[in-house]
Amino acid sequence: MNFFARFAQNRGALVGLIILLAIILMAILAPLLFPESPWRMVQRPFLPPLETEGFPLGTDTMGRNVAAGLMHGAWVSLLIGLVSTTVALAIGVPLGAIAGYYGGLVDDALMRFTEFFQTIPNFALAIVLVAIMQPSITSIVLAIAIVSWPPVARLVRAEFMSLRHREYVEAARLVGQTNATIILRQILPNTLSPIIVLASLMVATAILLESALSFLGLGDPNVMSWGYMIGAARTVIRQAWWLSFFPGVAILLTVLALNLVGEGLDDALNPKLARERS
Amino acid sequence: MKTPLAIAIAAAFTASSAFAEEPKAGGTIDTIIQPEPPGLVLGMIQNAPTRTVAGNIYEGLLRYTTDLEPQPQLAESWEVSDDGRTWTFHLREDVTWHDGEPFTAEDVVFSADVFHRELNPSARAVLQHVEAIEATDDHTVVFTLEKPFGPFLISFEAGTFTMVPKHIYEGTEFRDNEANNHPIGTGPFKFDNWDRGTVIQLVKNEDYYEEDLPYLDGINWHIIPDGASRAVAYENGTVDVLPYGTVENFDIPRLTELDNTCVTEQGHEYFSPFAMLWMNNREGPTADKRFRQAVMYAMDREFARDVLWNGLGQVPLGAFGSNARFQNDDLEPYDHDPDRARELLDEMGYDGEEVRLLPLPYGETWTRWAEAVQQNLKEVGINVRTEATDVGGWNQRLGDWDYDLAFTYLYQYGDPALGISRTYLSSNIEKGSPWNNVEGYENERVDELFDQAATAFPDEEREALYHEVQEILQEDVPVGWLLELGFPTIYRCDVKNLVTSGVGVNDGFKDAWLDR
Amino acid sequence: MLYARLIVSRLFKAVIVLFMIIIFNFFLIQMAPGDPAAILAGEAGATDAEFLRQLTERFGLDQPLHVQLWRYVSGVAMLDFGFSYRQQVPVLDLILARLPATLLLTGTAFVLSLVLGIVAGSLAAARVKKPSGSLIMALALVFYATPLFWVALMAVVLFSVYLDWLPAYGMYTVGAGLEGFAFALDVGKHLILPATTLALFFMAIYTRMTRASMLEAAQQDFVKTARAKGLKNSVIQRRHILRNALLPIITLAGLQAGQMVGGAILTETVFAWPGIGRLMFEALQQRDYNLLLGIFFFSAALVIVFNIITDLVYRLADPRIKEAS
Amino acid sequence: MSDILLSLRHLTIALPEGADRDFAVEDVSYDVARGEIMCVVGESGSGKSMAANALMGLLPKGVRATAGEVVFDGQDLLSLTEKQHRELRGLRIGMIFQEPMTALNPLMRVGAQIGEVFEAHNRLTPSGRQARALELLTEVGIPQPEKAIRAYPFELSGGQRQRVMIAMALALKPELLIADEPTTALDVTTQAQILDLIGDLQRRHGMAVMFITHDFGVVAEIATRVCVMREGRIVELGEAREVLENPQHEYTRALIEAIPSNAMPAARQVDQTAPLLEVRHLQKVFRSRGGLFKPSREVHALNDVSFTMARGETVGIVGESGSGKSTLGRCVVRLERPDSGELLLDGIDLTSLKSETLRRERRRVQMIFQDPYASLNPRTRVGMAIAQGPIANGVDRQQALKEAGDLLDLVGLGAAAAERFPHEFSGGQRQRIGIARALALNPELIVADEAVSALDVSIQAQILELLEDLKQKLSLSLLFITHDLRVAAQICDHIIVMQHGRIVEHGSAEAVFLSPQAAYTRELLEAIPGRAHVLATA
Repeated sequence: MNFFARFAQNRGALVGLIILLAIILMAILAPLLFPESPWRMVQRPFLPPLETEGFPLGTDTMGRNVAAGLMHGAWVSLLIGLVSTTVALAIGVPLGAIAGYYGGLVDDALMRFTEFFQTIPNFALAIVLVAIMQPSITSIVLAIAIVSWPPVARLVRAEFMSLRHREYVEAARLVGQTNATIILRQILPNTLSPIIVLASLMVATAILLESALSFLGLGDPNVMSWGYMIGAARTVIRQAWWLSFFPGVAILLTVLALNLVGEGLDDALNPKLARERS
Repeated sequence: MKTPLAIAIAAAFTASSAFAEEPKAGGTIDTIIQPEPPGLVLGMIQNAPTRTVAGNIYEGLLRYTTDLEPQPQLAESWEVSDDGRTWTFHLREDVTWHDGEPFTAEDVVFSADVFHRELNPSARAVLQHVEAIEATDDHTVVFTLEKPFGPFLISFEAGTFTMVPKHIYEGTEFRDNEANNHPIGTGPFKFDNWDRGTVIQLVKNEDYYEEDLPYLDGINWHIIPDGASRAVAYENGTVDVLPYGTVENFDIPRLTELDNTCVTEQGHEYFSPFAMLWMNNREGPTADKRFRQAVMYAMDREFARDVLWNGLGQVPLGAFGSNARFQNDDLEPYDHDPDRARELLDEMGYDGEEVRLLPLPYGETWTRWAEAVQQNLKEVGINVRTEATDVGGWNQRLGDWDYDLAFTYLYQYGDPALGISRTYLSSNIEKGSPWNNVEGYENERVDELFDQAATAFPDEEREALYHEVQEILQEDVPVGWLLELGFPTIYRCDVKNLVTSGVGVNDGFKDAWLDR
Repeated sequence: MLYARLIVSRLFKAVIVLFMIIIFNFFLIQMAPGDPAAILAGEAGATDAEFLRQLTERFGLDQPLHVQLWRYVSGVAMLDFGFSYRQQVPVLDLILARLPATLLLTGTAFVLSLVLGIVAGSLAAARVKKPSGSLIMALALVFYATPLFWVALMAVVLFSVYLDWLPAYGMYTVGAGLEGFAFALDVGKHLILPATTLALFFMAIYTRMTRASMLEAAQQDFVKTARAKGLKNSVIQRRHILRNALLPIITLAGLQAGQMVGGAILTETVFAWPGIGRLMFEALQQRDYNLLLGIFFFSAALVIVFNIITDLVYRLADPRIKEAS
Repeated sequence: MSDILLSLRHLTIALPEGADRDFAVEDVSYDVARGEIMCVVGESGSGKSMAANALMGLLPKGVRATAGEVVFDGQDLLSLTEKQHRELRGLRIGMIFQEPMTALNPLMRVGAQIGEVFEAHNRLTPSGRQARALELLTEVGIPQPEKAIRAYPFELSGGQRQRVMIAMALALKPELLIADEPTTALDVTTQAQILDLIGDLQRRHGMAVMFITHDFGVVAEIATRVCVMREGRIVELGEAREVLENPQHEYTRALIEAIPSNAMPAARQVDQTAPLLEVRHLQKVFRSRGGLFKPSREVHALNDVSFTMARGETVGIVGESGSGKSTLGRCVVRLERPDSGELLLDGIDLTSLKSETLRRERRRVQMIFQDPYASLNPRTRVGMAIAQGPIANGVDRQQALKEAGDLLDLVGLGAAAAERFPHEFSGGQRQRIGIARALALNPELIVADEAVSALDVSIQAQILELLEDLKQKLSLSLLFITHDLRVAAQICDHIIVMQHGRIVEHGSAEAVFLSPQAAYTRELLEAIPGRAHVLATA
C-alpha cells in the first residue's frame, strides 16, 4: 500500500486533513475575501452573528468584522505554529542527534542542558521570555520554540541511540563514512517519521500556547491572531459569546485536525501499528 | 448605548440626595481591591489600591467634598494669614491612635516634616513650598510657607498627607518597621487581617471619635485577579461594591442593569484622571507641531468614549480638565476631522516614517483604545506600529523617552499647580520617570506663566495666568488630550451613603451603612 | 539502602540543577526592561529622583550585578530568599503561604486526571473499534484541543453564573468563619471547578497515552501466554496489559506533574486561586526579582521532587530497574 | 493410531487482505495421537504455527479459519465460543512459545505467573497454588526452586525461563502440549537440555505433543511422526524415521540435505608463513558506567585471546552466547576498541589507529552482518548502499555505482537490483547485498558475524555456497563467527572454540569436529540435535 492509501485508511486522519486544508484555504483567501485590514472598525460594535449582511459572524467590541479577523487570524496562527515548530526542530534535532550519536560525556552534557530546560515549567518560562523580549511575533515564536524543543531533542536522541548500533550504521562506519555523513545520510532519514508526527503535534501545541499567551495579554498587538481574539473577548464573554466562541472553535478545530493528521501520519509511517489501531 | 447608564446614574443621585432615612449600624461590607496593594502604610506607599484600602485606616487633617471644598477631619478648624503664608490648624482633642495612644500636634509635625519629607514624593511637591512646621501646643500646628501657594489647602487629603504615629516610627528605619505589617492609624476602621492573594479585612474602630461612626462592623477587600471573575463575584452576591477599575468597562452596562444596583461617577473629583497621549516632542515626526495637531484631528475621541468607556467621561477641550480650576472655555476644540489631519500631514511633508505607539498596560480597555487610535491614525496615512509592553517595559521606555506615542493617564489633584503644570514645565524634564514632562516640551513663556500662577494670590490673578497658558498649549499640542475618565463605582442600592467625598470609597466607608 | 543511595545521588544532582537555574534566571530577569523601583514609583502616580534613589538603594539594585548575584546565591544557600520588593515580606513567607494552595489544586487535578485518564484510556483500549471506544477518544481529543482558559471561562459562566452550583473563584468563602470539616467542605467546593478544568487537558493526555500504551502492550508475547493459560480477558487486560502499559505513563505523569505548576498559572488567574502560579505572573509584572526567582526556585524544586518520586515509583513498578542504573 | 486426540480436517486459514498470499494454511489434514510427539516442520512463512494458533483460539487479528475443522477429543474447536475455548486452554491444552525472554510478564513473579493457571481454572487455594508451583518448578529442573518462585523473569536465564514456561504449560496436566519453536532462541547446550526435558515429561505424563520447528535435527531427536509444510500446504507426512531416512518429497530431501553434515571439505593448502592477521593477548572488559554513588559492573568479554590467521584462510570462531566471539569480531573490525593487546593486520596494529587514520584504514577489514533486515538502510537504494564505501574512500560516484552493479552480478542478484530498495528483497537476497557491500572495498579480511544464523536452512545453504564460491574466486580471507559448529565445520579451515571470553580449543576443522580435545567442545558437539542420526547416516 502506498503512503496516502495507508493514511486515508484512518478515517479520522482524512477528516483532519480536510479540516486542515480548509483552514489553510481560509488563510490564503483572507486577503482576497477581506482585503481591508481586520482591525478596521466598520460597523456598530457587538453585532450578533447572522443578523447583518456582510457580517456573518458579527462584530466585536469595537465594530470590527469577526469573520475578517477569523480568516486573517488563520494565517497568523498557522504561521506561528509552523515557524515556532521549525525553530524548535532546528534546536532540538541537532542537539538530540549529537547527544544520541556520540553518547558518553557529550550526551551527558547535552541531556543535562535539556533537563535544565525541562525543570523550569514550560508555560512559566514562555511567559517570562515573552515578557522580557516584550510581546511581538518574533518573541512569541522564539519563546514557544525555546520551551518546546526539549521533547524533540529527547525523541531524536532516543531514536539515534537505538539506530546508532544498527548494523547498517556500523556498516557505514566500517566503509569509512564520516560521522557527519552517517548522521545526516544514514540515521537522520530513518528518524524522520517520528519527528514528523511529533512536529504535527507541536504545531498544535504552539497554537494553543500562543493563544494562552495572548489570553494573558502577551500577544503581538499588530497581528490579528485567534488567541488575541479570545483574549480580547474574554472580558465580554457574557455579553457577546460569539466573540470568544468562534476563535475558540477555530483553535479547537485546528488543533484537532493537526492531531488527527498526526495520528494518520503515524499510522502511515508505521504500518505495523496502524493495523491494530484503526 | 448611553441611555441605561445615564438613567442609573440619575437614580443614584436621587438615592444619595434623599437620605433622610435613619442610618442602621452593623453589617460587614464585601468589596474588591485590584490589584493587590504592595502594603498598607499610606505615606510610605501611594499607589491607588493602597490609598483605597488604607484611606479607611488612616486620616489626613482635612477631607474634601465632591466639590473639593475642604472639610474638618483631624483638624477641627484652620485659618490663614492675610499674606497667604501662615496656616494654623486646630486639631481635635479626642482622637486616639488604634493602639490607644493620643493623637497630638507632635504627630502632625513628625508626619509632615520627617516622615513625608523622607518618603513621600507627592507630599514633597507641596512641602517644598513650606518653610517651617511647628506645634505651638498639643493641638495646634502652624505651617509657614515661603510664598503663598495656591493649592496648599487642597493638599491635606489622607492619601497624600497621611498622619502617621510618631511614637511608632520615630527613630526607626521606616520601611523596616514591624508595624508596617499591622498599620496603626486614627481612622474609622482598624486593620485586622491580610490573607495574601485572597482578602484584606478591616474591622470597626470601636473607639472612633466621631459619634456613631462608623456604622459598618467591617470591610472585606477581596482580591480577585481576573476581571471576569470580579464581575461574577458581584453578580452572585459575594461582593456589594465594585470600586472603579475593578471591572472591565464592557461589563459595566450589564452589571448596572442588575437588580438593586446603583452606580455613581462621583468620588473621583480629587483625582480627575485625565487620559493623555504622550507625543515625543524631541525627535521624529512627533517633534513637528503640525503632526501633533494632525493626531488630535485624526483621533475619534467621541467613539472611544462611547464605545470603549460606555459613554462615561468627557472629551476634554484642552490641557485643563473640566474639574480643574481655572479652565478656559474659549479655546478652539480639536474635533474629529481626518481631512484636516491629512492636510496638516501634507503641509509638513510627512513621509510615512514609522511611528511607535505604546499602549498603557493597564487592562483591556486601554489595549482596545490603542487599537482604535492606531486605526484612526492609519486612516489618515500615519504609519503606526503598536509595541506592547508590560508595566515594567512601559515605565522603562517612557523613563528613557524611547517612544513616539504613548498612552497614559494622570491625576489632576484638584489644582493645576499640583496636577497639570508638572506635565508642561521644562524644569520637570528628567529621565527615569514616566510621570513628569515626558514629552520633552520646552516653552519659556509656559514655564513662566505656570510658575507665577502657582504662587499668585488671590485666585483671580491665577485665573488670568492660567487662561493664557491654555491658549499656548492649545496651539502647541505638547501631548494629546484624550479623555477625562469617568470612573464609576457600582454598588448595591442598599449600601447607603457610600460616596461622600472627593476621593470616593478611599475614605467613604466611614459614613456608609447597610439598609438590610 | 538502594533507595537511600539513589535519593542522595539525585538530591546532589538536584542541587546543581537548582544552582544553575538560579543563575540562569537571575540573568534572564535582569534582561527584562524596567526595574521594581520604577514600577513601585510608577504605581504611586508621582515620583521624584529621590524616591527612586531610595528604593534602588534599599533593594540593593545600585550594586554591580555580580555583587547582587553573590548576595542572592549566598542567601539562598542559607535558605534566605530575600524580601519581596513589592510586598515587603520575606519571599519565603509569601511562597510558603501560597504553596499549599497550588499543591492542593495541582495535586487534586493530577490525581483526578491520572485516575480518570487511565480508566478512560483502558476502557477505550478494551473497546477499540467499537463506538464507545471511539467516543472516549473523540472526547479526549476535544479536551486536548480546547484551550484551557476557554474551558475555564465557559465553566464559570455555566456552573457559577447560570446554574449557581459552585463558587466561581477563590479558595474559601471569605468571612464565613468556617472551621474544621465545614471549612474543608467549603474549600472542596471551591476546588471543583479549577481542579476539573486543569485536569481535563491532562486527563486527555493520559487517556490517549494509556490507550496507545495498552494497545502496544497487548501485542507482547506474554499476553499470548496469559491467554494460553485460559485467563479471562478482563484479568489479562488488568493484570498483564494495564500493568505493563502503566510504565510509560508513570514517566509521562512525572514530567507532567512538574509542568502542571506552570499550567496552573492560567487556572489560578481565572479562578482567583491564591497559588504560586498567579504569584509568579504578578511578580513578573512587578519585576519583583527576589519573589520571581524564589518562585522559579521552588517550582523547579517541585519538578525535581516529582522526578525523584517518579523514579522511585517506577522502581517499585518495574522490578527490572532495581538492578540497572 | 486408534487413540487420536486431535484431528485437523481440511483446515484452511485465510490471511487478511493485502498479505502476500491469500491463505496461511490451505486444506491441511493431520492427526495427533495420545502419547506421541508430532513434529510440524517448515521454514518461515510455511504456516506451520497457524494450525496450532487456530486450535488454541489465538489467531492474530484479521486471520481466521475459513474451512475445515479441528477436532479435539471429539469436539470441533473452531465452533467453540470464546468462553468454552478459554476453559480448554491451559487445562487440556498447554502451550509454550519461542521467545522465553518476552513470553513471561516482566512485572510478575514467577510463582504468581504459574499460580495464575490454577486461578484461571479455579483450582486450589492461593497457598496451594504456590505449593504446586514449587513442585512444578522442581519437576522442570530449575535450580533453587524456592528462590526461583520469588524471582522476576529477568532474573532467570533463557533456559530457565523456558523451563518456567513448561512448568506453566504442564500445571494442569494437559492432554496436549503445543510447543512452538521452543528451543530456537536458545544456545545449543540449553536446547539439548530442554529437548530432553520435553521428551522426558511427555513420556512421564503420557501426553501428546505438537512440536513446531524448522530444524530437522530436532525432528531426528524427538519426533514420533513428522509433518513437513511448505507455503501453507503439507508436502510430506509420516513416521519420523521413515521421512528422515527415505524422504519422498523433493523439498523434504532438500531440507534434510541442507543440514550441514559431517562431511569435511578438503583441507586447502594455505601459506602459513605469511600471517594476515595476528591477534595478541587481546583483552576487553565491559563496564556498566557507575555513577557517583553507583558501583560499576564488569564483564570479561575477551580474556587474553591470541591467534593468527593466514592470507586466504577461513577461520571459524565458535561459541555460545556470552562467549565473547562477537566481541572478538567487532574488535577486529574496530567497532569495539580492545582494552589491551594487539591486532596486527599485515603488520599494522589496528588497535593504535586514531579516528581519521582509522577511517582511512577501515576498508581493509569489512564485515558481513547477522540480521539481513537490519544491515541495510531501508531508505538507501541497494546500488548506493554498496557504492557508499568506495565513494567515502574517494572513488568517483559514477564509477562506484557501476562497480556496485558488477558486484550485484557477482553475488547473483543482477545489476538491475541496484535501483531497488532493500524491502523489495528477501532475507537471503539481502544477505547477498550485504556480502556485495563488504566486497566493494576489496578488503583483505572479511569478518562474517553469524552471517547465516537468521536464515532458513535452505537459504543458509545457498549463502554458504556463495561464500565458498567467492572464497575460491577471490581468494578471500574470512573470519567466520557462528554459534553453529556444523556450519563452521563446513566452511572453515581452522576452528577456534570460545567460552567465557577465552579460547578453549583451536585446531583444524577436522580435528576439532571429529576429535575434540576440550571437554567444552565435546559438550557442544554432543548437544547438536539430531547428531546421532547424522552420524548414523554419514
